[in-house]
Amino acid sequence: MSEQTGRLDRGGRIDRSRPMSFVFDGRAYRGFFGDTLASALLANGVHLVGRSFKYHRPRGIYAAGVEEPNALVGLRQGGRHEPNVVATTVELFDGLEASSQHRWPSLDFDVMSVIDRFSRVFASGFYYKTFMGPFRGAWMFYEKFIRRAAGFGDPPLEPDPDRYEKGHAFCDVLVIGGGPSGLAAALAAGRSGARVVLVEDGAELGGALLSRPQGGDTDAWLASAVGELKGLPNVRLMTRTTVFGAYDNLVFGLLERVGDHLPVPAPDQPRQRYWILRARQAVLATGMLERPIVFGNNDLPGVMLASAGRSYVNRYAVIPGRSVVVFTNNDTAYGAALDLKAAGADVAVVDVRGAIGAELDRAVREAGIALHAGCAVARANGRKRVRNVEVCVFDAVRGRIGATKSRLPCDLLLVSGGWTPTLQLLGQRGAPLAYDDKRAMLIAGAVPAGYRVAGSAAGEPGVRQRVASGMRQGGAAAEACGYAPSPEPGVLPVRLPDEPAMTGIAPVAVIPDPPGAGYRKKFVDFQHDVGYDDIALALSEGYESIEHLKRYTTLGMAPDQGKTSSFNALAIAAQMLGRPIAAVGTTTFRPPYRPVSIGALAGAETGLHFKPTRRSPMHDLHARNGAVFITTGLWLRPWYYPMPGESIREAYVREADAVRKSVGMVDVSSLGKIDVQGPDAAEFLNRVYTNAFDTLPVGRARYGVMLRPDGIVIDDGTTSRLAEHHYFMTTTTAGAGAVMTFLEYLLQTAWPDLKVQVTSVTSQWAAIAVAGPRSRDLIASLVRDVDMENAAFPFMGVRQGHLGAIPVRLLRISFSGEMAYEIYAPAGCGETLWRAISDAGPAFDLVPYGIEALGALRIEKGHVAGAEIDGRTTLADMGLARMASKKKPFIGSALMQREGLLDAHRPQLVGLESASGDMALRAGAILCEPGRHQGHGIGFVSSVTYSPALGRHVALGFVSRGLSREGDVIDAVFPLRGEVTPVRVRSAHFVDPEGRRLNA
Amino acid sequence: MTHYSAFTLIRKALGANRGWTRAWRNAEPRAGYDFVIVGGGGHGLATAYYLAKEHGAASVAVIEKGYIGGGNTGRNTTIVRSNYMIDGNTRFYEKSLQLWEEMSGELNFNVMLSQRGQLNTCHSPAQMDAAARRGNIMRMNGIDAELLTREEVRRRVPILDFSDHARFPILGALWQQRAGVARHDAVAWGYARGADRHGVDIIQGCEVKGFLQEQGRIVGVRTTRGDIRAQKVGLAVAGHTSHVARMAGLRLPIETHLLQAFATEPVKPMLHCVVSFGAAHFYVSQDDKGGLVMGSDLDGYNSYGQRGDLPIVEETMADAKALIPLLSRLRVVRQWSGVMDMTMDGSPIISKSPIDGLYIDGGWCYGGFKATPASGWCFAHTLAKDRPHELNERFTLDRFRRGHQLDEKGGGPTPWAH
Amino acid sequence: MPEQRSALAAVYRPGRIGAPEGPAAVILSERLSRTLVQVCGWRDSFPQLCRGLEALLSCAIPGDGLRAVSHAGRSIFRVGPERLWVAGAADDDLLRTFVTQAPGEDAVVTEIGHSRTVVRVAGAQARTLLNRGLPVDLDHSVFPVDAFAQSVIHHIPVLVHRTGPEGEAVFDVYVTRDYAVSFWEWLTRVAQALGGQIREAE
Amino acid sequence: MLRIACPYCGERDQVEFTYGGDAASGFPALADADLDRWTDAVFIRDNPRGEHRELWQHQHGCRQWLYVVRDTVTHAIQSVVPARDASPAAGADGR
Ligand SMILES: Cc1cc2nc3c(=O)[nH]c(=O)nc-3n(C[C@H](O)[C@H](O)[C@H](O)COP(=O)(O)OP(=O)(O)OC[C@H]3O[C@@H](n4cnc5c(N)ncnc54)[C@H](O)[C@@H]3O)c2cc1C
Ligand SMILES: NC(=O)c1ccc[n+]([C@@H]2O[C@H](COP(=O)([O-])OP(=O)(O)OC[C@H]3O[C@@H](n4cnc5c(N)ncnc54)[C@H](O)[C@@H]3O)[C@@H](O)[C@H]2O)c1
Ligand SMILES: Cc1cc2nc3c(=O)[nH]c(=O)nc-3n(C[C@H](O)[C@H](O)[C@H](O)COP(=O)(O)O)c2cc1C
Ligand SMILES: [Zn+2]
Repeated sequence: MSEQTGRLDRGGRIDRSRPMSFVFDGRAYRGFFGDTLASALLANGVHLVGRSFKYHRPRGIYAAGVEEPNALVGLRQGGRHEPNVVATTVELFDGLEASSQHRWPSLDFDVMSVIDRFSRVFASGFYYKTFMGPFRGAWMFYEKFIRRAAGFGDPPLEPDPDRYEKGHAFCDVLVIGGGPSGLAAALAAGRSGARVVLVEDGAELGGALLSRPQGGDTDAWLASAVGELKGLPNVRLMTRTTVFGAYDNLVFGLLERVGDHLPVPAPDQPRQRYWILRARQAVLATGMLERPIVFGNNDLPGVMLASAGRSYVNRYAVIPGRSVVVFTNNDTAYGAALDLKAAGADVAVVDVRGAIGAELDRAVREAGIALHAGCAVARANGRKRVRNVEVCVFDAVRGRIGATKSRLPCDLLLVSGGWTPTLQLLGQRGAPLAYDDKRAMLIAGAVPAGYRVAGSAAGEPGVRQRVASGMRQGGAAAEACGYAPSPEPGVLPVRLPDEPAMTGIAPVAVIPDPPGAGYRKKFVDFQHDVGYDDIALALSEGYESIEHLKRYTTLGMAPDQGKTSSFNALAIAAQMLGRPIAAVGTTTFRPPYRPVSIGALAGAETGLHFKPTRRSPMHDLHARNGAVFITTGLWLRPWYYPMPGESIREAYVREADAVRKSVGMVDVSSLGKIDVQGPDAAEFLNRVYTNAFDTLPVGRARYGVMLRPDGIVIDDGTTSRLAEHHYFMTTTTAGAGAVMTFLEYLLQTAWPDLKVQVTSVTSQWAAIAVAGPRSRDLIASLVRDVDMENAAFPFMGVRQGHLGAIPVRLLRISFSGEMAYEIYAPAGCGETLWRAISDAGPAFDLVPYGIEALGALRIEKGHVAGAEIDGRTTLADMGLARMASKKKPFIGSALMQREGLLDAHRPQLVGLESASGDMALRAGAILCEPGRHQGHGIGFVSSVTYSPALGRHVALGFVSRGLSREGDVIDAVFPLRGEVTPVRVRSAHFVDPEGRRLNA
Repeated sequence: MTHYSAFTLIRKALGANRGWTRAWRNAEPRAGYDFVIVGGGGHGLATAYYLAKEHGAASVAVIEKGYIGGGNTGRNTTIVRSNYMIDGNTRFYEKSLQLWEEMSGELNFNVMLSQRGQLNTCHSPAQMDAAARRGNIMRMNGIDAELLTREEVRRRVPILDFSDHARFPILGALWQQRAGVARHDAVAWGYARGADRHGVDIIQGCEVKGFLQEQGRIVGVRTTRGDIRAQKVGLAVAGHTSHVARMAGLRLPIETHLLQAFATEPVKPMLHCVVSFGAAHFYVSQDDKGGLVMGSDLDGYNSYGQRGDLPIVEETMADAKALIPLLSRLRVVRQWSGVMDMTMDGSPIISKSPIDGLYIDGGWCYGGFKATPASGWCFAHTLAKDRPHELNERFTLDRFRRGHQLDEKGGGPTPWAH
Repeated sequence: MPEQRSALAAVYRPGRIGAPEGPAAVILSERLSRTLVQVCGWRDSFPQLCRGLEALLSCAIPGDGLRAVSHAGRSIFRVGPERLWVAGAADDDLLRTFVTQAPGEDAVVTEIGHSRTVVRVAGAQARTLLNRGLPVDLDHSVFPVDAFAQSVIHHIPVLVHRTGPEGEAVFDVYVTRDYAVSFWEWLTRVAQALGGQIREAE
Repeated sequence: MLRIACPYCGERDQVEFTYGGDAASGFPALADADLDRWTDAVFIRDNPRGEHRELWQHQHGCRQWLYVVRDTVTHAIQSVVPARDASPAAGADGR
C-alpha cells in the first residue's frame, strides 16, 4: 500500500479519523472519508487515470467536479459494475474498486496509442470519406474493427442487483444549487413561509465555498446558514441530488443518489431515487464552471483547472503538484496560486494580460510567486505527466505569439480561461443566452417565466454580491408564490471575505503555435478528442453552422456534454469565421444536465413489475388447479390445465373435446363489462352499434359490432337488456378500455343531450362461461330460482337469480357453438362460484378449459376474434354485412360507404382446410392463386387450430371475394418455412353450421 | 470537388489537412428556378439530387430554414429496414433499401449503412402469427426475412431478458438481416454534396413564409431572403408539412407530434443488431461510438415544440430495462426529439397537391429515415414527370376520401396513438 | 351474501416489513368488504337527487371532486360531476337497499363494491410512501382530512382518501380489484424501504 | 410534463389524462351521409403551429372529456372546459 505522498498534514474537510482503503487498477491505496476517488488518487500521486477516446492519449484528472472530462473509470464489479464513472464525483468508500478504461493491455502501455501518431488521418469526419470500397457493403467489413475501438468502459455483464425508486414532490420554490447563493435564496424563501426545496448535487452544502481555505468567517456563515435552514420545517434540503432536467410547467427531473456513496446500498434501500418535482418558482443558483485555455498538449496529465487545484488543496488537503505553473487570462486563478503557495508549492503565474491590478500584484509578490505577465503557455511537454511548459510572449489583444521565451519546469499546470455560468437548465427551456463582452461569458438573456437566476450563475462577480442576489431572488420567488417577504431581511454576510473577482478578463481561448515550433495537438473537447485543427478542418469544408460543426467533429457530444469545451469551441469558431460570438450561437441544450442511469428512470417498473398484472377473481384457484397462464394484454389468463404429462396440444384437445361432448367451464372475467343506464340508453346503443338495440326485449341479449368513425370494425360483444333503461354491455378483453373511453367521448362531446350513464364494471363482476351439451343440466342443478327450460330461458336469454347463495346474472350466449351460459357474479364471490360449479361438475363430466381450447372452439364455429379484427376489417369483410342496419345511421355508417371499403375484391372471411390429407395449417400464411406465389397474394390465414371436433386442422382466413369461392383450392404459402399447402375455401362454420347444438 | 478515398485522406493529412474543398456551396438564392424544394432534410436533398441526376433538371434549389439535416434527418434512431406488409408499402421500402445499399458508392460519401439485422420480438402466439404474415409477405416480394424461435433469438441476442422475471416473455422474433442502421447526418451531407455537384443550389438559413400564386397556380415561394420563383414547388418539410401547406390554403390528413430519442454513454459493444421490443413500442441499437440509441412512443399530443417530456422518458427507460436488463446501470447522456408528420394511416404522402405547381412529400411519421432515398427518387419522378412512379402511386392525398388507407398497424385515424 | 374472498388473500401476510425493529413508519391494512355504491344522475335533476340523499344519509353531499364528506361511518365522494360514490361498512343496510330501491327517481345506481379493494396506509411516513407512486400533492395544507384524489400509482387506477383525525396521516386507497395484487406488491416493496407493519385486515 | 387543471379535480399531471386529439374535427350529425364532410371531420386537420383546441379525457380522475386550448409550440395551456359544457356549436363542426 503506497503512501499518500500528496496529502497535506493539516486541513481539508476530510475526516482523518476514518481512513479508507481502495483499489485502482489492481493496486491498493488509502484515502480518507470525505475524499473523492480523484482526490484520493491524487493524494497517492496517481495522475494518469485514463486514455482518451479516439487517440488513446494518456489523460489525468482535470477538474474537481462534474465537469471532469478525462477521469472516467469503471466502478465496482459484477452486477454492480458501472462504466464511465466520473472519478471527481465518486465519494470514496472503504473497499472501493475502480479501474481505468479503454486501454489494452494496460493503462501505462496502451497498444492503441499508436493511433495518436496518425491523428491527422483520423481528423474530424474521416470516416465519411473512406471505407467505401473496394466492394459494395465494404463498410460492414471495416465497421467490425471500428466497433472494437468503440466505447469507453465495459458494460455490466450481470443483472443489476440494486433497486430504484421514484418520488413525487411538490413545492413553492425550488432552489437549485447549494452554494452561497442557493443557501441565501433558500433562506429568504424559507423565512417567508414558502415550501422550499433546495437541491444540491454534491454531498455537502456550501458549493464553491467548500473549496476556500478553511476556517474563518466563510465557514461560520456557512454553518449558520445551513443550521437555520435545517431548522425550518418548510424547507427540505436534498443533497447528493442532481436536477437533471427542466421540463414544461416548472416540472423538474431530479436524481438522488441514495446509496452510491456506500459500498452497497443500505438494506432495503434503493441505490438511486428519481424525483419528479413540481415547483411554482425556480431559482437557479447553479454556479459557474471554469474553462480551459487551448494550447499544445493541453491534455497532458498534470494539467488541471485552476479551480480544481484550489479545491484539492483546500477541500481535500491534497497537493496535486509541488512545482506549479498557473496559466490564466483572468484574476480568479490567483486564488489558486496563493493557496497552493501557502500549502508549500513552488508557484509561478503566466498571465496573458500585460498587467494585473495593484492589489493582486502586491499579494503575488508578497507570497513570492513569480509572475510572467503578457505571456502565454504555448504548449506543455512531458509524456504521461507534464514536465515543463513553454512560455512565450503573447499579445492578448492581437492574439500574436512570439517565439518560446522559456521552459518552466513543473509537475502541475493550472489553467483558467475564465468562467461559464451553469445555465444548462435554462438552455433546456429554450431560453436564449447572451454574450457579455466585459465578463467574456454567456449569461442568461430573457429568463422564462417562473425562473430566476442568482449568484455566479447570474454572473455576479463576488461572494457578497452572490449572496445578496440569492437573497433577492429567493425572496422574490416566495413573493411570486404569494408569501409576504420575510420581516427580517436576510442578514447579509458582510463579513464574508472577498477574493479575486471575475473582472478584467482577457478573452483568450486559444494560444497559437509559436513560430517555428512543430505540430502539437491542441484539445478543445478532451472527452471526445476534438482539437483546434478539427474545428478548422470542419469549417474549411463548409460545416459552418455551429450545429454542423458539432456534428461533424462530435464536439460536446460526449457524456460531459461539453461542460468545459462548448464555450471555447464557440469562441474559436467565431474567431475563425470572423463573426461575433453572439452571431455564431450555441448548440441546443438538452437534458440531462448530468448522465442519469436507465435503472433510476425505470424505477420500480422492472422485471415482473415492468407493467402491473391484472388477475381474475379466480386467479388463485386456477393457480392451485395447475393452470398454465398466458399473458394477454395486462391480464394473466388460464391458457390450459394440463394433466400430469400432458402437452399443451393434448390438454386443449381434451378440454375442447369435453365441451363438445359434455360440459366445460372457462374464466371469462377479463371481458370488458359496461353498465349502460338511462332513458336514452336504447337510442345511444342504436347509434354506437351497427345493429339495432332499441328493439331488444328486456331479458334478452344481442351480439353487436361497433365501428370506428372511419367505418372499420373496432370491437364486438353481447349486450343484454336488463330493464327498460338498463343495458349490460360486454366487450373483448383487449377492447374494453378503448370502448369505454369511446362511449364517454360520444356522450360528452357529440351527444351531451343524451341521458345515459356508462360505468365500467369489468372489475365488479367475475364471469364464467359454462358450455357444452350438459351445461343446462349442470346449471339447473345449482340454480333454483330460474326456470332453465329451453322455452322459459331460450338462447340469447338473460336472467337474474342465485347460484347457491350467490346472486348471479345468467346469459345464455355461446362462443363455442354449444349450448352455453355466461354466469356473472360479484367479483368477491368469484371463487365461491367457480368452486360451486366445479364441485357439482363430476356428475356431468365437467372440465375446466383455458383460452387455447376457447380459441379452438370459436375457430371451429367461425367466430371472429383479435386476429380477424385487426383494425383494417370491415363488417362485410367479416361476412357480417347484414348486421349493418339500413334503418338508422350509426357510427361509421357514412364512411363505410367509401369506394375502397365497398370494393368487391376485398378479402372476405372464409374457412379453410387442407385440400389433401390433413396437413397442418399455419396462421400468417399468405393465400395465393395456385402457383402464383408473389406480391401480396389474395389473402391470408388469420387463425388456425387443430379441430378436436373434426379431427383435423381448420383455419380462418381472408380471401379476396372469398364468399364466392367456396370449394376452390388455393395455396397457403409460408415461405418462411418453405411450405406450400393447398387449401380448400369453405364456409367458416366448420361445426354445426345450422346452430342446432345451441339448443340441443 | 475533392474525391473522397483513403488515399486522399492520407495525402491531405500529410498536408496538414489543408486544401479540402467545401462539401457543398452555400448558395445565395437566385430569382427563380425550375424546381424549388422546400426542406433541406434527407428527403428534400435526395429529391434535388435525383431531379438533377436522373431527370437532368438544371435549375434546382433546396431551401432550408435552418441548417441542412437539422430536422428529423438529424435526430432519428437511424433504423433502416424494409419489413412492410401492406401492398403499396412493401415494394417502396424495399426499393429504398436497395438504394441504401448503393448509396455510399453512388454519393462517394460513406453513409455507414450497417446491415446488422433487426429483430422484432414477439411475446404472444398472436404476435408470432402477425410476424409470420409480415415475414411471408416480405419473402414473397423477394425481401429477406426469418422467423426465429425463442432459442434462436437467445442465441442471437443473449442479453435480452430470457429470465423468469420477464413480464412479457419472448416467444420468438421476426428477423431481417439486411435491416440495420445508417449514419443520419451523412445522408444529408452526402446528398447535399452530390446535389451540389450536379448544380443544385443549397440555400440554408432561408425560411419559406408563403407562396407566390398566379391564377390559382403556385409560381414560387416567399422566403425570409426574398421571393423565389419556381415552375414547380415541392414540399419536403416533414413535421411542418401542415404548417407550410396551410400557407397555400391546404389542409392535410396530418398531425404533428413529438418523438423522442435517447443516447447513452458509449460502452464497449454489447448489442450487435437493432432490436425492437414487441411488448412495448421501443427500439434500440448501439452505434459505432458505443452509445445505445433508443426511442419509443410519441409524447402523445400535437406539438411543434421539439422538446420531449418526462412521461415518455420514464416509459422508454422502463422498456429499455425490461428488454435488456443489463442496461440498468448505463446512463443516458442526451434526450432529444423531433416533430413528426403523422398521417391518419401511418403511411406517407408523395403526391401532386390539388393546387397546380405544388407537390407534397410528407407524412413520414416515425419511419421516414429509411425511406429517404426512395422518397427522393419517387418525388423527383413525380415532380419531373407530373405523375407518380408506380412505387408511389398509392401515396396519394385522396386515399382517405376514397377509402384506400394504407394502415400498416390498423390504428385508425388517431395518429397520436400510433 | 355468501363468503367473499379478498383479492389480496394469497399475498396478505401480517407482520413487519423492512427494518425488523423500531417504530413502524408505515402501517398497512386491508379494509375488507366495504360497501361501495355509485349514484349518478342527470344534470337537471341532480341537485334534487342530492337533497334527497342528504335527507337519507343525514349529511351534506360534497359539491366538488376535492373533498369527501364523512359521516356515520360512510364517506361520500363526488367522483364526477353527477356521480357520487358512497362507501360504507359491509353491513350498511341503508346502502344495500339503494341497489334495489333507487334513492330517487332520477338516480342511476350501480353497485361497485366488489370492483375495489381498499387498503389503509397510515403512519408517520404514509405520505412519503404514497408519493413514491402517487403524483398528487398530499401536503396537509392542500390535502387535509377528507380530501381525496383519483389518480394512478404504478399505472394502477386508485382513489386516495385522507381519513383519520387531523394531524395524523391515514389514507384509504381504493384500488381496482384486478390490479390489487400488483398494487400490494408495489406498496409493500416500497414500504420495505421505510420500515413498516402489516396489520390484520379490518 | 403537462399539468392540466381539471375543472373537477384540480391541476394534475398529464399521466392521468388521455389525449383525444384535435377538437375541431367534431362529429357531423350521424344522419349526415355526406362523404366529404365525414372525410374532413375524421381525417383532415388544421394542425396549427400555435393555439390548438383539443380534447383530453381525465381518464384516471373524473373521466370527464375536456376541451383544452394549448399552444403546440410552448405547450402552455390557456383554458380547460368540460366538453359537455361547451355547446356543440362552439366546436368547429358547425352544428
Ligand atoms: C426521434 C425520431 C426517431 C426516428 N427514428 C426513425 C427510424 O429509426 N427509422 C426511420 O426510418 N425513421 C425514423 N424517424 C423518422 C425520420 O427521421 C423522418 O421521417 C425523416 O428523417 C424525415 O426526413 P425529411 O427529410 O422528410 O425531414 P427533415 O429531415 O425533418 O427535413 C425537413 C426540413 O424542412 C425544413 N423546413 C421546415 N419548414 C421549413 C420552411 N418553412 N422553410 C424552409 N425549410 C423548412 C426543416 O428545417 C427541416 O430541415 C425518426 C424520427 C424521429 C424524430
Ligand atoms: N474562484 C473563483 O473565483 C470563483 C469563480 C466562480 C465561483 N466561485 C465561487 O462560487 C461561489 C458562488 O456561489 P454560487 O452559489 O453562485 O455557486 P456555487 O458554485 O458555490 O454553487 C453552485 C452549486 O450548485 C450545484 N449545482 C449546479 N447545478 C446543479 C444541478 N443541476 N442540480 C443540483 N445541484 C447543482 C453545484 O453542485 C454547486 O454546489 C462563491 O463562493 C464563489 O467564490 C469562485
Ligand atoms: C443516432 C444518433 C446518435 C446520437 N448520439 C449522441 C451522442 O452520443 N451524444 C450526444 O450528445 N448527442 C447524440 N445525439 C443527439 C444530438 O446531439 C442531437 O441532440 C440531435 O441530433 C437533435 O438535435 P438537437 O438536440 O440539436 O435539437 C445523437 C443523435 C442521433 C440521431
Ligand atoms: Zn378530473
